[in-house]
Amino acid sequence: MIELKALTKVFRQNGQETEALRNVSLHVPRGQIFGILGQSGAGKSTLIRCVNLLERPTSGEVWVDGREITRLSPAELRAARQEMGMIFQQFNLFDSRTVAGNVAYPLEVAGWDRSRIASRVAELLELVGLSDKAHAYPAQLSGGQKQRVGIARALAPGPKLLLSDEATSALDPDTTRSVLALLREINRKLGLTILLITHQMEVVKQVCDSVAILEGGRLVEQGGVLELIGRPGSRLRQLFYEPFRDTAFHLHPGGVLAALFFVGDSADEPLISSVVRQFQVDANIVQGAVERIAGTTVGRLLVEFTGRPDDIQAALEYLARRGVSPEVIERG
Amino acid sequence: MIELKALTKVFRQNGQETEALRNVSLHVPRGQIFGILGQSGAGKSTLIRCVNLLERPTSGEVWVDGREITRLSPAELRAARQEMGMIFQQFNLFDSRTVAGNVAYPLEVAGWDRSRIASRVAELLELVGLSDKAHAYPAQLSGGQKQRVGIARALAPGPKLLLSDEATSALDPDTTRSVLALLREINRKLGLTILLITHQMEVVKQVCDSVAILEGGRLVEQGGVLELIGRPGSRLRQLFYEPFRDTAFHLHPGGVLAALFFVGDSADEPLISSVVRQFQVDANIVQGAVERIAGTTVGRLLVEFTGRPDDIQAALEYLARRGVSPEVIERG
Amino acid sequence: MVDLWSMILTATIETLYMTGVAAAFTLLFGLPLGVLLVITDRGGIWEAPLLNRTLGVLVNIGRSTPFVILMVAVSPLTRLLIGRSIGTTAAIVPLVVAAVPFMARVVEQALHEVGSGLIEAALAMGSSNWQVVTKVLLPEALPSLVRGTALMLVNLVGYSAMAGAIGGGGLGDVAVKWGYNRYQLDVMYVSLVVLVVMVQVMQWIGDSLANRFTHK
Amino acid sequence: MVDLWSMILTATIETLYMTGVAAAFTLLFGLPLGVLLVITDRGGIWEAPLLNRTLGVLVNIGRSTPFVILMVAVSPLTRLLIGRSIGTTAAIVPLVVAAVPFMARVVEQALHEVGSGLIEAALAMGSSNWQVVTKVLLPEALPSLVRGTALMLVNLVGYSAMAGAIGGGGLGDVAVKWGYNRYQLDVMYVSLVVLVVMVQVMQWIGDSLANRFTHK
Amino acid sequence: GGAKQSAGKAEQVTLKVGASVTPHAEILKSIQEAAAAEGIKLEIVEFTDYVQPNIALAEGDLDANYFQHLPYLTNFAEERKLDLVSVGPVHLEPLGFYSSKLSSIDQLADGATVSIPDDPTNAGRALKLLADQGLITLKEGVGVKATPNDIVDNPKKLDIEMLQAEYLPRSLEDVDAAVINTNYYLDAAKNLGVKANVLARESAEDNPFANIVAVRKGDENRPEIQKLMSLLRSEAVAKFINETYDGAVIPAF
Ligand SMILES: Nc1ncnc2c1ncn2[C@@H]1O[C@H](COP(=O)(O)OP(=O)(O)OP(=O)(O)O)[C@@H](O)[C@H]1O
Ligand SMILES: Nc1ncnc2c1ncn2[C@@H]1O[C@H](COP(=O)(O)OP(=O)(O)OP(=O)(O)O)[C@@H](O)[C@H]1O
Ligand SMILES: [Mg+2]
Ligand SMILES: [Mg+2]
Repeated sequence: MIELKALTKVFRQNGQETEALRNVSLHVPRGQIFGILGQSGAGKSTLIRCVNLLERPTSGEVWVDGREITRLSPAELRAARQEMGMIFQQFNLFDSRTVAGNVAYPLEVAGWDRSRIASRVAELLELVGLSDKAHAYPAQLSGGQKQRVGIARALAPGPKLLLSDEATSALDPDTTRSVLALLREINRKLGLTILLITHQMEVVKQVCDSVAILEGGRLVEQGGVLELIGRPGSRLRQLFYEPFRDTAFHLHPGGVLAALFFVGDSADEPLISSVVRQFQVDANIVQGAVERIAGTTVGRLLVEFTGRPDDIQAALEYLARRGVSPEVIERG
Repeated sequence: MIELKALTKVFRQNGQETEALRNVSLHVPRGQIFGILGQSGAGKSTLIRCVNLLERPTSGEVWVDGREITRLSPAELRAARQEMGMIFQQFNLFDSRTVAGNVAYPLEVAGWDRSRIASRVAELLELVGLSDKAHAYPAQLSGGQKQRVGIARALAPGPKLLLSDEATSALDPDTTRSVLALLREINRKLGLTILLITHQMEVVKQVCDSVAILEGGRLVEQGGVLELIGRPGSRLRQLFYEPFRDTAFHLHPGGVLAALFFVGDSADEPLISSVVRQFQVDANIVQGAVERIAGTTVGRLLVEFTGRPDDIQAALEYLARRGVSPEVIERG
Repeated sequence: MVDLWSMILTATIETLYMTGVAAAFTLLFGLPLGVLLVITDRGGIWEAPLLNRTLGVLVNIGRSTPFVILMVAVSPLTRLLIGRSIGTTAAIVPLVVAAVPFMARVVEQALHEVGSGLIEAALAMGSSNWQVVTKVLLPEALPSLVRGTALMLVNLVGYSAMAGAIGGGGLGDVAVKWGYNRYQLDVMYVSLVVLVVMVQVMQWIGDSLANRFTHK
Repeated sequence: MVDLWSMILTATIETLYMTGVAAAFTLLFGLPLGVLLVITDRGGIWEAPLLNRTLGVLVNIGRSTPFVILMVAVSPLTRLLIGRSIGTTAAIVPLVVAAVPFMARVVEQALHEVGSGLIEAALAMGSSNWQVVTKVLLPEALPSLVRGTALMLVNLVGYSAMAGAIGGGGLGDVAVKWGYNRYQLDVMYVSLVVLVVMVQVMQWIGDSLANRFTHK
Repeated sequence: GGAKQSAGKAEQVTLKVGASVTPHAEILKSIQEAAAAEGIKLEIVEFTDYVQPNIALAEGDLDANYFQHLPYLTNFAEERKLDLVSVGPVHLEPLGFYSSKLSSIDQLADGATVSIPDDPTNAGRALKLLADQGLITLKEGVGVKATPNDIVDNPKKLDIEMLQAEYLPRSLEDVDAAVINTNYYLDAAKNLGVKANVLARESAEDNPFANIVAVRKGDENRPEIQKLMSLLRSEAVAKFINETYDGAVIPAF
């Protein structure tokens, strides 16, 4: 669906140059939910804005749906853009239009007729929970309400591609979950491709198939979410899990503190239990989580093993054989 | 530090009335980091804006630092506001001022002299990692960079009270962590009281002492973070933990799926381990987390127990005695 | 003094007629001209430096030519359109010609204040330039445009006083011809008071509408 | 034709002098007046309905009085300030009196566009009204104010043509006196061309400065 | 004020005289050298309107002005309670009745449009000219103050339109006939190529509308004013006027 080839974007202002993107190549397959991650200022918004040419790349190519977007005629570009929804980081709602008017905008642009617009707008406001605010103006909305209007507006015309710049940053966890469920559903049912920027790992866990990570304008990592999380030392794993070190945990004498990581199958077996039973060791979960990521169970636990050193060693080896790859952090 | 008494705020516009706050009474002790949670549109921003009188309450009283803020003279109000920093949900940076100029603004207002301003601004930009953007204008910044300027601006004059409306929503996890660490540090060292709105449970976990939860303009819950999380059925607990139900987990025949919840002490013992060893049951952690919340270890795990029904029952009773309060979700 | 009041009444109607019709045509031409100045400018949605430069010069010519000269300069046009170059109706043509460049600048100023984020949002949704103008630029700038229209309308009232030179009539002309030239101070004061009231009403309507249209 | 060029030169200097000095004074009075209109308005940072209403009416009186009458009306003031009521310097007084109300409205329009969020931010930081005005309202509206100043400056050039009535001189006066009154088209065209160039330069400077000050 | 009573005869005295651009200022310029020779520095201030010069004179900004006729001065001084007096007429600018469509007054159809100047005295003079031609009848004794409101009989139902004097030649295309100051007509004919027939002319004999020099009361006998007047009413000036203005201006002394 989207193919970026050696994309570079340099901002020049007041004699200063900022290289927001540097030689970024990226492929987003059709029907995927693709996350863009990276620190503040890494170039995420710039990248997404290059896809619909709000920002003209300094060099490189942007292919969307088989066409090089920088080479389209103005009319072709407009048509292409009508098939891409965009949710803006700063919302960019039209102050002079009501909530309903904002959502109606892309439909008017696409030439829908009045009655279809009205029913579609009502449907979308229902979906984002803003039916009662249909006639309010953006200035009368809370931050999250504005963001939901932005979401409804982007989804209204039923785009093939959704570009989302932190669509849930201003939403509470409940609302976030329901918005993400909505996106997942549209993605599954209608094959909507979604390119989304987010800082919320929850979002990545719940909806992303693949991610790309930017750092200082460069692409430093790209791949399936599970694949990257499963790879020791990957940036995604670093982003997902804060280092365990800030625990104020005191090891028992002879105890061994080990980080366990397991994906899928191994998570479905009573691993800790087996170890305790088979090797005469005690295992105390100090920190960590077992959670659903991209539809699969992924566990990462910090466990203190106590018992005889030999037994502990044997237990760790057993775990390693079971694909858990324990990493000893500290020995008491 | 802050005492809200029966605060009510009604917006009237175009003949429509919105009751943004209804009879909210709240006490924020000096030196606390106090979180305000609630769904989008619950009235959080309105509440925080009443504290520095950006929004004049329809009724009720707002006491800050021992004074009823609605009864201050304009000059007193100005002086009071100079001691409150505010971070805005929409940033509200001055477009005509550079990053450094924005951070300098409150210092100019407070009448600092030029050289002190310059060094203080440099210090703050260093803290939020924007030293290289000192001379950029807000329009040239990324979303997260703007937010960090807002943070620096609010902290610049060394306020006694910080009002923060989603100060980290646009920040990546790393930057969020460092900003939160910064706030914690100022809070500890200088006794800064912080009233913060957030949707990020990470923020609550890492820095909040107490929270209040709003729902449709009403205060529905208030208390210490640990206390509320420890209370079964509390809203905070609901916010923290998504329901376990969306797992695609198939119970073994005879297996029992139970949710365990433990705080502090019980978390430091090898509970699972003991159970497995003592009761001849196997325990498989299906989902859940053991994490540091407000400086204490809090665990919530979904565990499948397999074994003889009697043993499982005994194990659950043992756990209950150890303060873990297991809740059986499903029996296979 | 029956004369005074019937004279004032006639003059009031003439002023309303001249400025009203002139204002309508000024909006008709000035609005598109101002829009063109903005969208053809560097960084605009329809960059066209040559057109922009040309329109800019034309507007400046209109703005810098003294009104009396403008009246003479457009008289052939007036004759073509109205059939004669003198009288109240004829005065409308130079009034429009004088007010259009002013209006264009006012529109330009108003549209420049529309946030670039909104224009981007409109473009991202595949809007045509025409849609950006009619659905975003103009509606978003509406309060400012209304204030600008009030500014233009009051300027027209001012110009219309000078249109007395070509028999335009109106309150300003009465104030000048009878009050100023013939020292009939009562006529002058009465017509000035009516003028001030008229301007006050225009300004008040402009302000109210602008506030009504402000949703920020 | 030596006369023509020296006449044009003198007139150019007179126009620059009149409009330059008048513009300076217009800014001096018009800026505060416009600021007052905005901050004393309903919802402003220094609500004062009575003062607001009064200033509004005064501005409207200034805006609705025909310039020729204004010139006579202010002549006692002119004499008080300048010592005489005729001549180029004396013409500056009615020019300022005519341009101040216009400028006030332009300033009003510009300041209305400053986002309420920014004013709130300034107030939340404990700014005094004076600080809000000088550190937020005016700097944030600067591009729009600069465009408005260009608008006012060009309007002044237009008014200055009428100041010929009181011996003000200047290019507009020359164009009117020779071209309009005496039908000498060559003088008229030359002075108009110089006028257009002058206005073009003013507009160009205004636009450049406005763009330079735009950081949005 | 610039009025200085000079002590020594050798000293130069400055006379500030307000004047309309043509022909007044030009006539003044023609005697500037001769005046200098007599120790008078003649400073000419040009005006385009008819109100300010009198006010400036009364206020002492000018020593004399030269732009108006006696009825205008009398009327003005009376209305504004100013102490201004005439020190004598210099020239007359006659009005003419012109048409680019008709060749004689008889051809004026019923309901024809006639434009006349809008300033007070020229309007009065124009109406008197029309009355003298028997086209209209004016109210008894209105004199120079006549306005179209003072027409008591208008048998041809002429539509009388008051326009700025300078615009009148340009209005010939729009009206059937116009009363125009001859000097304006001649200028326009020369520079704009306007062509029209003279249907009638204001008579030069005994015309009260000769342009005079006015001073503040009490200054009539100031020697430099006397000198100025004798220079203005000289043969040289008469010759200058006749040669320069081609009938649009005629000497009135
Ligand atoms: N100026 C206003 N006029 C009318 N209604 C308003 C105004 N400001 C806020 N509201 C309404 O008041 C309610 C509370 O708004 P508020 O901004 O306090 O919500 P919030 O809790 O901050 O939400 P969010 O998390 O989405 O920012 C909302 O329903 C909102 O629409
Ligand atoms: N118009 C501009 N002019 C100059 N520099 C710019 C401009 N827009 C962005 N930048 C710079 O380019 C870099 C990348 O910006 P971008 O907005 O893409 O970051 P981001 O990854 O979206 O960050 P965030 O998560 O904070 O929104 C930043 O350093 C920013 O300061
Ligand atoms: Mg961004
Ligand atoms: Mg909010």
